[in-house]
Amino acid sequence: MSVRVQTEDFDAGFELNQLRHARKDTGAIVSFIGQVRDLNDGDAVSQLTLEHYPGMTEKTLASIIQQAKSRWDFFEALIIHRVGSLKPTDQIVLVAVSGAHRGEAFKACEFIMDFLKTEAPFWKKEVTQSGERWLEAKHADDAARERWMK
Amino acid sequence: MSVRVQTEDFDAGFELNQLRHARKDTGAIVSFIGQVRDLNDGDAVSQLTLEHYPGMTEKTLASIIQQAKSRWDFFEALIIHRVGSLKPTDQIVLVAVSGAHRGEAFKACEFIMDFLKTEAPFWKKEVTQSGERWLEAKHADDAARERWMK
Amino acid sequence: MKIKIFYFARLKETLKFSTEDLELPDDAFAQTLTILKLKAYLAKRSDVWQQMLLGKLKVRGAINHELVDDNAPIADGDEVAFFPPVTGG
Amino acid sequence: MKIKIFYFARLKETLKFSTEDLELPDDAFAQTLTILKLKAYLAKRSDVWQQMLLGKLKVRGAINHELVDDNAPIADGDEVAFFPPVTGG
Repeated sequence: MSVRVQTEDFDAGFELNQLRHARKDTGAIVSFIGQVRDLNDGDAVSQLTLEHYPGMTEKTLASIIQQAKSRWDFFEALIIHRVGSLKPTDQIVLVAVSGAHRGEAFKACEFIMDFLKTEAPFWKKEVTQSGERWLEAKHADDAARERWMK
Repeated sequence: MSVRVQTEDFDAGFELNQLRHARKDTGAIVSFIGQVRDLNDGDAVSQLTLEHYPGMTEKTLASIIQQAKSRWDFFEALIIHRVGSLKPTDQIVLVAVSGAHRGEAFKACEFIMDFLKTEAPFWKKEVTQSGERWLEAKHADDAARERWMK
Repeated sequence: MKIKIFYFARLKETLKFSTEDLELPDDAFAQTLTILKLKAYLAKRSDVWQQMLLGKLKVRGAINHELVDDNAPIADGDEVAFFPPVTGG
Repeated sequence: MKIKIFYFARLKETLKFSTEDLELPDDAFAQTLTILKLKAYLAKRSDVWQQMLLGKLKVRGAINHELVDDNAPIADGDEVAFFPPVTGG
Protein backbone atom coordinates (compact mmCIF):
# COMPACT_ATOMS: atom_id res chain seq x y z
CA MET A 1 0.00 0.00 0.00
CA SER A 2 1.92 2.99 -1.18
CA VAL A 3 1.06 6.44 -2.51
CA ARG A 4 3.57 8.87 -4.02
CA VAL A 5 2.99 12.35 -5.44
CA GLN A 6 6.14 13.66 -7.09
CA THR A 7 7.55 15.93 -9.79
CA GLU A 8 10.14 13.34 -10.92
CA ASP A 9 9.45 10.69 -13.52
CA PHE A 10 9.08 7.05 -12.44
CA ASP A 11 10.38 3.75 -13.79
CA ALA A 12 7.32 1.54 -14.28
CA GLY A 13 9.42 -1.56 -14.91
CA PHE A 14 11.28 -1.12 -11.62
CA GLU A 15 8.05 -0.56 -9.70
CA LEU A 16 6.38 -3.62 -11.23
CA ASN A 17 9.41 -5.75 -10.34
CA GLN A 18 9.24 -4.51 -6.75
CA LEU A 19 5.57 -5.51 -6.60
CA ARG A 20 6.28 -8.86 -8.23
CA HIS A 21 8.85 -9.75 -5.60
CA ALA A 22 7.04 -8.38 -2.56
CA ARG A 23 5.33 -11.75 -2.02
CA LYS A 24 6.15 -15.15 -3.46
CA ASP A 25 2.47 -16.07 -3.72
CA THR A 26 1.83 -13.21 -6.15
CA GLY A 27 0.34 -14.55 -9.37
CA ALA A 28 -1.00 -11.43 -11.07
CA ILE A 29 0.04 -7.80 -11.46
CA VAL A 30 -2.28 -5.40 -13.26
CA SER A 31 -1.05 -1.91 -14.02
CA PHE A 32 -2.17 1.29 -15.63
CA ILE A 33 0.09 4.00 -17.02
CA GLY A 34 -1.38 7.33 -18.04
CA GLN A 35 0.67 9.64 -20.20
CA VAL A 36 0.37 13.10 -21.77
CA ARG A 37 -1.18 12.95 -25.28
CA ASP A 38 0.14 15.24 -28.01
CA LEU A 39 -3.42 16.07 -29.02
CA ASN A 40 -6.45 16.92 -26.89
CA ASP A 41 -9.85 17.94 -28.25
CA GLY A 42 -8.20 18.42 -31.64
CA ASP A 43 -5.47 20.82 -30.47
CA ALA A 44 -1.75 20.12 -30.37
CA VAL A 45 -0.59 20.17 -26.76
CA SER A 46 2.92 21.43 -26.08
CA GLN A 47 2.84 21.35 -22.29
CA LEU A 48 0.70 20.11 -19.44
CA THR A 49 0.90 21.50 -15.92
CA LEU A 50 -0.44 19.47 -13.04
CA GLU A 51 -1.44 21.21 -9.84
CA HIS A 52 -2.55 19.41 -6.69
CA TYR A 53 -3.63 19.95 -3.09
CA PRO A 54 -0.77 18.66 -0.93
CA GLY A 55 -2.02 16.63 2.01
CA MET A 56 -5.51 16.09 0.68
CA THR A 57 -4.14 14.33 -2.42
CA GLU A 58 -2.22 11.68 -0.48
CA LYS A 59 -5.11 11.20 1.94
CA THR A 60 -7.63 10.77 -0.89
CA LEU A 61 -5.43 8.28 -2.76
CA ALA A 62 -4.84 6.22 0.39
CA SER A 63 -8.57 6.21 1.05
CA ILE A 64 -9.31 5.04 -2.52
CA ILE A 65 -6.92 2.11 -2.01
CA GLN A 66 -8.69 1.29 1.26
CA GLN A 67 -12.06 1.31 -0.47
CA ALA A 68 -10.70 -1.05 -3.13
CA LYS A 69 -9.28 -3.27 -0.37
CA SER A 70 -12.69 -3.55 1.24
CA ARG A 71 -14.17 -4.80 -2.03
CA TRP A 72 -11.51 -7.10 -3.50
CA ASP A 73 -8.84 -9.46 -2.37
CA PHE A 74 -5.44 -8.20 -3.50
CA PHE A 75 -1.97 -7.97 -1.95
CA GLU A 76 -0.39 -4.62 -2.78
CA ALA A 77 -1.46 -1.42 -4.48
CA LEU A 78 0.80 1.36 -5.63
CA ILE A 79 -0.14 4.80 -6.92
CA ILE A 80 2.48 7.21 -8.27
CA HIS A 81 1.14 10.51 -9.62
CA ARG A 82 3.30 13.27 -11.03
CA VAL A 83 2.72 17.01 -10.59
CA GLY A 84 4.38 20.03 -12.18
CA SER A 85 5.28 20.62 -15.78
CA LEU A 86 4.99 17.76 -18.28
CA LYS A 87 5.36 17.31 -22.05
CA PRO A 88 3.63 14.99 -24.55
CA THR A 89 4.46 11.28 -23.97
CA ASP A 90 5.61 12.05 -20.40
CA GLN A 91 4.20 9.65 -17.85
CA ILE A 92 1.54 11.09 -15.52
CA VAL A 93 0.36 8.25 -13.36
CA LEU A 94 1.08 4.63 -12.50
CA VAL A 95 -1.43 2.43 -10.69
CA ALA A 96 -0.33 -1.14 -10.04
CA VAL A 97 -2.11 -3.89 -8.11
CA SER A 98 -0.75 -7.33 -7.23
CA GLY A 99 -2.72 -10.35 -6.10
CA ALA A 100 -3.02 -14.10 -6.20
CA HIS A 101 -5.39 -14.08 -9.18
CA ARG A 102 -6.08 -11.74 -12.07
CA GLY A 103 -9.82 -11.02 -11.74
CA GLU A 104 -9.60 -9.12 -8.46
CA ALA A 105 -6.42 -7.30 -9.49
CA PHE A 106 -8.04 -6.07 -12.73
CA LYS A 107 -11.11 -4.79 -10.88
CA ALA A 108 -9.12 -3.09 -8.12
CA CYS A 109 -6.78 -1.37 -10.60
CA GLU A 110 -9.62 -0.01 -12.73
CA PHE A 111 -11.60 1.05 -9.64
CA ILE A 112 -8.60 2.96 -8.29
CA MET A 113 -8.14 4.79 -11.61
CA ASP A 114 -11.85 5.65 -11.90
CA PHE A 115 -11.90 7.09 -8.38
CA LEU A 116 -8.55 8.85 -8.76
CA LYS A 117 -9.96 10.59 -11.86
CA THR A 118 -13.06 11.84 -10.03
CA GLU A 119 -11.94 12.36 -6.42
CA ALA A 120 -8.22 13.06 -6.13
CA PRO A 121 -7.47 16.82 -6.08
CA PHE A 122 -5.35 17.20 -9.23
CA TRP A 123 -5.96 19.79 -11.95
CA LYS A 124 -4.52 19.93 -15.43
CA LYS A 125 -3.70 23.02 -17.46
CA GLU A 126 -2.72 22.61 -21.09
CA VAL A 127 -0.62 24.88 -23.26
CA THR A 128 -1.75 24.78 -26.90
CA GLN A 129 -1.14 27.10 -29.87
CA SER A 130 -4.22 29.09 -28.88
CA GLY A 131 -2.90 29.62 -25.35
CA GLU A 132 -3.39 28.08 -21.93
CA ARG A 133 -6.54 26.33 -20.81
CA TRP A 134 -7.66 24.48 -17.69
CA LEU A 135 -9.13 21.09 -18.53
CA GLU A 136 -12.77 20.46 -17.72
CA ALA A 137 -13.86 17.36 -15.81
CA LYS A 138 -15.32 14.75 -18.18
CA HIS A 139 -18.78 13.24 -17.97
CA ALA A 140 -17.21 9.96 -19.13
CA ASP A 141 -15.14 9.91 -15.94
CA ASP A 142 -18.20 10.48 -13.75
CA ALA A 143 -19.97 7.69 -15.62
CA ALA A 144 -16.99 5.37 -15.13
CA ARG A 145 -17.14 6.04 -11.38
CA GLU A 146 -20.90 5.50 -11.24
CA ARG A 147 -20.54 1.94 -12.60
CA TRP A 148 -18.98 0.88 -9.27
CA MET A 149 -21.95 2.19 -7.26
CA LYS A 150 -24.46 -0.31 -8.60
CA MET B 1 -0.11 -6.04 -32.73
CA SER B 2 2.55 -8.46 -31.67
CA VAL B 3 2.67 -12.00 -30.31
CA ARG B 4 5.77 -13.70 -28.96
CA VAL B 5 6.16 -17.21 -27.52
CA GLN B 6 9.61 -17.67 -26.05
CA THR B 7 11.69 -19.50 -23.45
CA GLU B 8 13.60 -16.32 -22.45
CA ASP B 9 12.42 -13.92 -19.80
CA PHE B 10 11.09 -10.51 -20.83
CA ASP B 11 11.58 -6.96 -19.53
CA ALA B 12 8.09 -5.60 -18.86
CA GLY B 13 9.40 -2.06 -18.32
CA PHE B 14 11.12 -2.06 -21.70
CA GLU B 15 8.04 -3.41 -23.47
CA LEU B 16 5.75 -0.86 -21.83
CA ASN B 17 8.10 1.95 -22.85
CA GLN B 18 8.04 0.69 -26.45
CA LEU B 19 4.25 0.75 -26.39
CA ARG B 20 4.18 4.18 -24.78
CA HIS B 21 6.30 5.67 -27.53
CA ALA B 22 4.72 3.87 -30.49
CA ARG B 23 2.21 6.69 -30.91
CA LYS B 24 2.22 10.21 -29.48
CA ASP B 25 -1.55 10.17 -29.03
CA THR B 26 -1.33 7.26 -26.60
CA GLY B 27 -2.92 8.21 -23.28
CA ALA B 28 -3.35 4.86 -21.53
CA ILE B 29 -1.42 1.61 -21.23
CA VAL B 30 -2.97 -1.29 -19.33
CA SER B 31 -0.86 -4.34 -18.66
CA PHE B 32 -1.06 -7.72 -17.02
CA ILE B 33 1.88 -9.76 -15.76
CA GLY B 34 1.34 -13.36 -14.69
CA GLN B 35 4.02 -15.06 -12.65
CA VAL B 36 4.68 -18.47 -11.07
CA ARG B 37 3.33 -18.67 -7.51
CA ASP B 38 5.31 -20.54 -4.87
CA LEU B 39 2.12 -22.21 -3.65
CA ASN B 40 -0.69 -23.82 -5.63
CA ASP B 41 -3.65 -25.66 -4.10
CA GLY B 42 -1.75 -25.66 -0.82
CA ASP B 43 1.41 -27.33 -2.12
CA ALA B 44 4.84 -25.73 -2.42
CA VAL B 45 5.80 -25.51 -6.09
CA SER B 46 9.47 -25.85 -6.95
CA GLN B 47 9.17 -25.82 -10.74
CA LEU B 48 6.62 -25.18 -13.47
CA THR B 49 6.99 -26.51 -17.01
CA LEU B 50 5.02 -24.91 -19.80
CA GLU B 51 4.34 -26.87 -22.96
CA HIS B 52 2.63 -25.43 -26.03
CA TYR B 53 1.55 -26.26 -29.57
CA PRO B 54 3.87 -24.30 -31.86
CA GLY B 55 2.00 -22.67 -34.72
CA MET B 56 -1.44 -23.02 -33.20
CA THR B 57 -0.40 -20.94 -30.19
CA GLU B 58 0.70 -17.92 -32.22
CA LYS B 59 -2.35 -18.20 -34.48
CA THR B 60 -4.74 -18.38 -31.52
CA LEU B 61 -3.14 -15.41 -29.74
CA ALA B 62 -3.25 -13.28 -32.90
CA SER B 63 -6.90 -14.22 -33.38
CA ILE B 64 -7.72 -13.25 -29.76
CA ILE B 65 -6.17 -9.81 -30.37
CA GLN B 66 -8.25 -9.48 -33.55
CA GLN B 67 -11.43 -10.34 -31.64
CA ALA B 68 -10.56 -7.68 -29.04
CA LYS B 69 -9.87 -5.19 -31.86
CA SER B 70 -13.34 -5.79 -33.28
CA ARG B 71 -14.89 -4.92 -29.91
CA TRP B 72 -12.82 -2.03 -28.57
CA ASP B 73 -10.90 0.92 -29.82
CA PHE B 74 -7.24 0.56 -28.89
CA PHE B 75 -3.92 1.19 -30.62
CA GLU B 76 -1.50 -1.65 -29.89
CA ALA B 77 -1.66 -4.99 -28.16
CA LEU B 78 1.30 -7.12 -27.16
CA ILE B 79 1.32 -10.68 -25.84
CA ILE B 80 4.52 -12.34 -24.64
CA HIS B 81 4.13 -15.87 -23.24
CA ARG B 82 6.98 -17.98 -21.97
CA VAL B 83 7.34 -21.74 -22.40
CA GLY B 84 9.79 -24.25 -20.92
CA SER B 85 10.99 -24.55 -17.37
CA LEU B 86 10.12 -21.84 -14.83
CA LYS B 87 10.57 -21.28 -11.09
CA PRO B 88 8.44 -19.46 -8.48
CA THR B 89 8.28 -15.66 -9.10
CA ASP B 90 9.40 -16.15 -12.73
CA GLN B 91 7.29 -14.19 -15.18
CA ILE B 92 4.97 -16.28 -17.38
CA VAL B 93 3.00 -13.84 -19.45
CA LEU B 94 2.74 -10.15 -20.34
CA VAL B 95 -0.33 -8.67 -22.00
CA ALA B 96 -0.19 -4.94 -22.69
CA VAL B 97 -2.70 -2.74 -24.49
CA SER B 98 -2.30 0.92 -25.43
CA GLY B 99 -5.01 3.34 -26.43
CA ALA B 100 -6.24 6.90 -26.29
CA HIS B 101 -8.35 6.30 -23.18
CA ARG B 102 -8.29 3.88 -20.28
CA GLY B 103 -11.73 2.24 -20.41
CA GLU B 104 -11.23 0.44 -23.72
CA ALA B 105 -7.64 -0.51 -22.88
CA PHE B 106 -8.73 -2.08 -19.56
CA LYS B 107 -11.46 -4.11 -21.25
CA ALA B 108 -9.27 -5.28 -24.13
CA CYS B 109 -6.46 -6.34 -21.77
CA GLU B 110 -8.74 -8.36 -19.50
CA PHE B 111 -10.56 -9.91 -22.49
CA ILE B 112 -7.25 -11.01 -24.02
CA MET B 113 -6.18 -12.64 -20.73
CA ASP B 114 -9.52 -14.40 -20.25
CA PHE B 115 -9.41 -15.85 -23.77
CA LEU B 116 -5.71 -16.70 -23.58
CA LYS B 117 -6.46 -18.72 -20.42
CA THR B 118 -9.24 -20.72 -22.08
CA GLU B 119 -8.22 -20.98 -25.76
CA ALA B 120 -4.46 -20.71 -26.26
CA PRO B 121 -2.79 -24.16 -26.35
CA PHE B 122 -0.48 -23.97 -23.33
CA TRP B 123 -0.28 -26.62 -20.60
CA LYS B 124 1.33 -26.34 -17.19
CA LYS B 125 3.01 -29.12 -15.23
CA GLU B 126 4.05 -28.44 -11.64
CA VAL B 127 6.76 -30.10 -9.61
CA THR B 128 5.83 -30.27 -5.92
CA GLN B 129 7.17 -32.32 -3.00
CA SER B 130 4.65 -35.04 -3.84
CA GLY B 131 5.87 -35.24 -7.45
CA GLU B 132 4.82 -33.89 -10.81
CA ARG B 133 1.26 -33.00 -11.76
CA TRP B 134 -0.44 -31.52 -14.80
CA LEU B 135 -2.67 -28.61 -13.85
CA GLU B 136 -6.39 -28.93 -14.47
CA ALA B 137 -8.31 -26.21 -16.30
CA LYS B 138 -10.26 -24.04 -13.86
CA HIS B 139 -14.00 -23.45 -13.88
CA ALA B 140 -13.25 -19.86 -12.78
CA ASP B 141 -11.43 -19.31 -16.08
CA ASP B 142 -14.34 -20.66 -18.11
CA ALA B 143 -16.67 -18.39 -16.13
CA ALA B 144 -14.39 -15.39 -16.76
CA ARG B 145 -14.55 -16.11 -20.50
CA GLU B 146 -18.34 -16.53 -20.43
CA ARG B 147 -18.82 -13.01 -19.09
CA TRP B 148 -17.75 -11.60 -22.48
CA MET B 149 -20.40 -13.63 -24.35
CA LYS B 150 -23.37 -11.82 -22.85
CA MET C 1 -13.70 32.17 14.54
CA LYS C 2 -10.59 31.66 12.44
CA ILE C 3 -10.35 29.48 9.36
CA LYS C 4 -7.75 28.90 6.68
CA ILE C 5 -8.85 28.90 3.04
CA PHE C 6 -7.02 27.46 0.03
CA TYR C 7 -7.84 28.12 -3.62
CA PHE C 8 -6.68 25.91 -6.47
CA ALA C 9 -6.39 25.82 -10.25
CA ARG C 10 -8.64 28.23 -12.14
CA LEU C 11 -9.80 29.86 -8.88
CA LYS C 12 -6.29 30.50 -7.60
CA GLU C 13 -5.23 31.91 -10.94
CA THR C 14 -8.18 34.24 -11.42
CA LEU C 15 -8.63 35.35 -7.81
CA LYS C 16 -4.87 35.71 -7.41
CA PHE C 17 -5.23 34.07 -4.01
CA SER C 18 -3.73 30.73 -3.14
CA THR C 19 -4.44 30.86 0.57
CA GLU C 20 -5.71 33.22 3.26
CA ASP C 21 -6.48 33.24 6.97
CA LEU C 22 -10.00 34.50 7.55
CA GLU C 23 -11.19 35.80 10.91
CA LEU C 24 -14.91 36.20 11.48
CA PRO C 25 -16.75 37.63 14.50
CA ASP C 26 -18.06 34.75 16.56
CA ASP C 27 -21.70 35.56 15.90
CA ALA C 28 -24.72 33.63 14.61
CA PHE C 29 -23.35 33.79 11.07
CA ALA C 30 -20.07 32.16 12.06
CA GLN C 31 -21.81 29.58 14.24
CA THR C 32 -23.92 28.36 11.33
CA LEU C 33 -21.28 28.73 8.64
CA THR C 34 -21.44 26.28 5.75
CA ILE C 35 -19.54 25.94 2.48
CA LEU C 36 -22.37 27.69 0.63
CA LYS C 37 -22.58 30.54 3.14
CA LEU C 38 -18.83 31.03 2.95
CA LYS C 39 -18.98 31.14 -0.85
CA ALA C 40 -21.70 33.81 -0.66
CA TYR C 41 -19.67 35.78 1.90
CA LEU C 42 -16.52 35.72 -0.24
CA ALA C 43 -18.50 36.45 -3.43
CA LYS C 44 -19.29 39.92 -2.09
CA ARG C 45 -15.64 40.92 -2.46
CA SER C 46 -15.99 41.77 -6.18
CA ASP C 47 -17.57 40.70 -9.46
CA VAL C 48 -14.64 38.39 -10.12
CA TRP C 49 -15.15 36.62 -6.79
CA GLN C 50 -18.89 36.45 -7.46
CA GLN C 51 -18.29 34.93 -10.88
CA MET C 52 -15.67 32.47 -9.67
CA LEU C 53 -17.52 31.17 -6.60
CA LEU C 54 -21.16 31.41 -7.65
CA GLY C 55 -20.85 31.47 -11.45
CA LYS C 56 -21.63 28.85 -14.06
CA LEU C 57 -18.56 26.73 -13.43
CA LYS C 58 -18.95 24.26 -10.62
CA VAL C 59 -16.85 24.86 -7.51
CA ARG C 60 -16.12 21.98 -5.14
CA GLY C 61 -15.42 22.49 -1.46
CA ALA C 62 -13.28 20.53 0.96
CA ILE C 63 -13.02 20.77 4.74
CA ASN C 64 -9.91 19.42 6.43
CA HIS C 65 -8.91 17.47 3.31
CA GLU C 66 -12.33 15.85 2.80
CA LEU C 67 -14.55 16.61 -0.18
CA VAL C 68 -17.86 17.94 1.16
CA ASP C 69 -21.09 19.31 -0.27
CA ASP C 70 -22.42 22.88 -0.06
CA ASN C 71 -24.29 22.28 3.19
CA ALA C 72 -21.31 20.98 5.15
CA PRO C 73 -20.78 23.00 8.38
CA ILE C 74 -17.49 24.82 8.93
CA ALA C 75 -16.02 24.99 12.46
CA ASP C 76 -13.41 27.19 14.10
CA GLY C 77 -9.90 26.17 13.02
CA ASP C 78 -11.01 24.32 9.90
CA GLU C 79 -8.99 24.22 6.72
CA VAL C 80 -11.36 24.95 3.85
CA ALA C 81 -10.51 24.65 0.14
CA PHE C 82 -12.27 25.69 -3.05
CA PHE C 83 -11.44 24.24 -6.45
CA PRO C 84 -12.94 23.16 -9.78
CA PRO C 85 -13.93 19.51 -10.39
CA VAL C 86 -10.74 17.46 -10.42
CA THR C 87 -8.97 16.43 -13.64
CA GLY C 88 -5.99 14.28 -12.68
CA GLY C 89 -4.93 10.85 -13.85
CA MET D 1 -5.97 -40.79 -46.71
CA LYS D 2 -3.01 -39.49 -44.77
CA ILE D 3 -3.17 -37.30 -41.71
CA LYS D 4 -0.67 -36.05 -39.15
CA ILE D 5 -1.55 -36.29 -35.45
CA PHE D 6 0.02 -34.41 -32.53
CA TYR D 7 -0.42 -35.23 -28.85
CA PHE D 8 0.28 -32.77 -26.06
CA ALA D 9 0.75 -32.56 -22.30
CA ARG D 10 -0.72 -35.45 -20.29
CA LEU D 11 -1.59 -37.34 -23.50
CA LYS D 12 1.90 -37.08 -24.98
CA GLU D 13 3.45 -38.16 -21.69
CA THR D 14 1.20 -41.15 -21.06
CA LEU D 15 0.87 -42.39 -24.64
CA LYS D 16 4.57 -41.78 -25.26
CA PHE D 17 3.63 -40.33 -28.63
CA SER D 18 4.18 -36.71 -29.56
CA THR D 19 3.35 -37.06 -33.23
CA GLU D 20 2.57 -39.68 -35.87
CA ASP D 21 1.64 -39.93 -39.53
CA LEU D 22 -1.48 -42.05 -39.93
CA GLU D 23 -2.46 -43.62 -43.22
CA LEU D 24 -5.99 -44.99 -43.60
CA PRO D 25 -7.55 -46.86 -46.51
CA ASP D 26 -9.66 -44.43 -48.50
CA ASP D 27 -12.96 -46.12 -47.66
CA ALA D 28 -16.30 -45.02 -46.21
CA PHE D 29 -14.74 -44.78 -42.73
CA ALA D 30 -12.03 -42.38 -43.90
CA GLN D 31 -14.47 -40.35 -45.95
CA THR D 32 -16.68 -39.66 -42.94
CA LEU D 33 -13.88 -39.34 -40.40
CA THR D 34 -14.50 -36.98 -37.50
CA ILE D 35 -12.59 -36.14 -34.33
CA LEU D 36 -14.80 -38.53 -32.33
CA LYS D 37 -14.40 -41.38 -34.85
CA LEU D 38 -10.62 -40.88 -34.86
CA LYS D 39 -10.56 -40.98 -31.04
CA ALA D 40 -12.52 -44.26 -31.09
CA TYR D 41 -10.19 -45.68 -33.76
CA LEU D 42 -7.06 -44.81 -31.79
CA ALA D 43 -8.63 -45.99 -28.51
CA LYS D 44 -8.57 -49.58 -29.83
CA ARG D 45 -4.77 -49.62 -29.64
CA SER D 46 -4.72 -50.46 -25.92
CA ASP D 47 -6.33 -49.81 -22.55
CA VAL D 48 -4.05 -46.81 -22.04
CA TRP D 49 -5.18 -45.27 -25.32
CA GLN D 50 -8.80 -46.01 -24.46
CA GLN D 51 -8.41 -44.36 -21.07
CA MET D 52 -6.55 -41.34 -22.42
CA LEU D 53 -8.82 -40.59 -25.37
CA LEU D 54 -12.25 -41.72 -24.13
CA GLY D 55 -11.73 -41.66 -20.37
CA LYS D 56 -13.00 -39.31 -17.70
CA LEU D 57 -10.62 -36.48 -18.47
CA LYS D 58 -11.77 -34.22 -21.26
CA VAL D 59 -9.73 -34.30 -24.49
CA ARG D 60 -9.88 -31.35 -26.87
CA GLY D 61 -9.29 -31.71 -30.60
CA ALA D 62 -7.83 -29.29 -33.12
CA ILE D 63 -7.71 -29.51 -36.91
CA ASN D 64 -5.13 -27.42 -38.76
CA HIS D 65 -4.50 -25.26 -35.67
CA GLU D 66 -8.19 -24.53 -34.99
CA LEU D 67 -9.99 -25.81 -31.89
CA VAL D 68 -12.92 -27.96 -33.06
CA ASP D 69 -15.60 -30.10 -31.48
CA ASP D 70 -16.02 -33.87 -31.63
CA ASN D 71 -18.14 -33.80 -34.79
CA ALA D 72 -15.69 -31.81 -36.89
CA PRO D 73 -14.83 -33.65 -40.15
CA ILE D 74 -11.22 -34.59 -40.88
CA ALA D 75 -9.95 -34.41 -44.47
CA ASP D 76 -6.94 -35.88 -46.26
CA GLY D 77 -3.76 -34.01 -45.39
CA ASP D 78 -5.15 -32.46 -42.18
CA GLU D 79 -3.05 -31.83 -39.11
CA VAL D 80 -5.01 -33.12 -36.12
CA ALA D 81 -4.08 -32.56 -32.47
CA PHE D 82 -5.34 -34.00 -29.18
CA PHE D 83 -4.74 -32.34 -25.82
CA PRO D 84 -6.29 -31.64 -22.40
CA PRO D 85 -8.13 -28.36 -21.74
CA VAL D 86 -5.56 -25.57 -21.86
CA THR D 87 -3.94 -24.10 -18.72
CA GLY D 88 -1.66 -21.27 -19.85
CA GLY D 89 -1.42 -17.67 -18.69
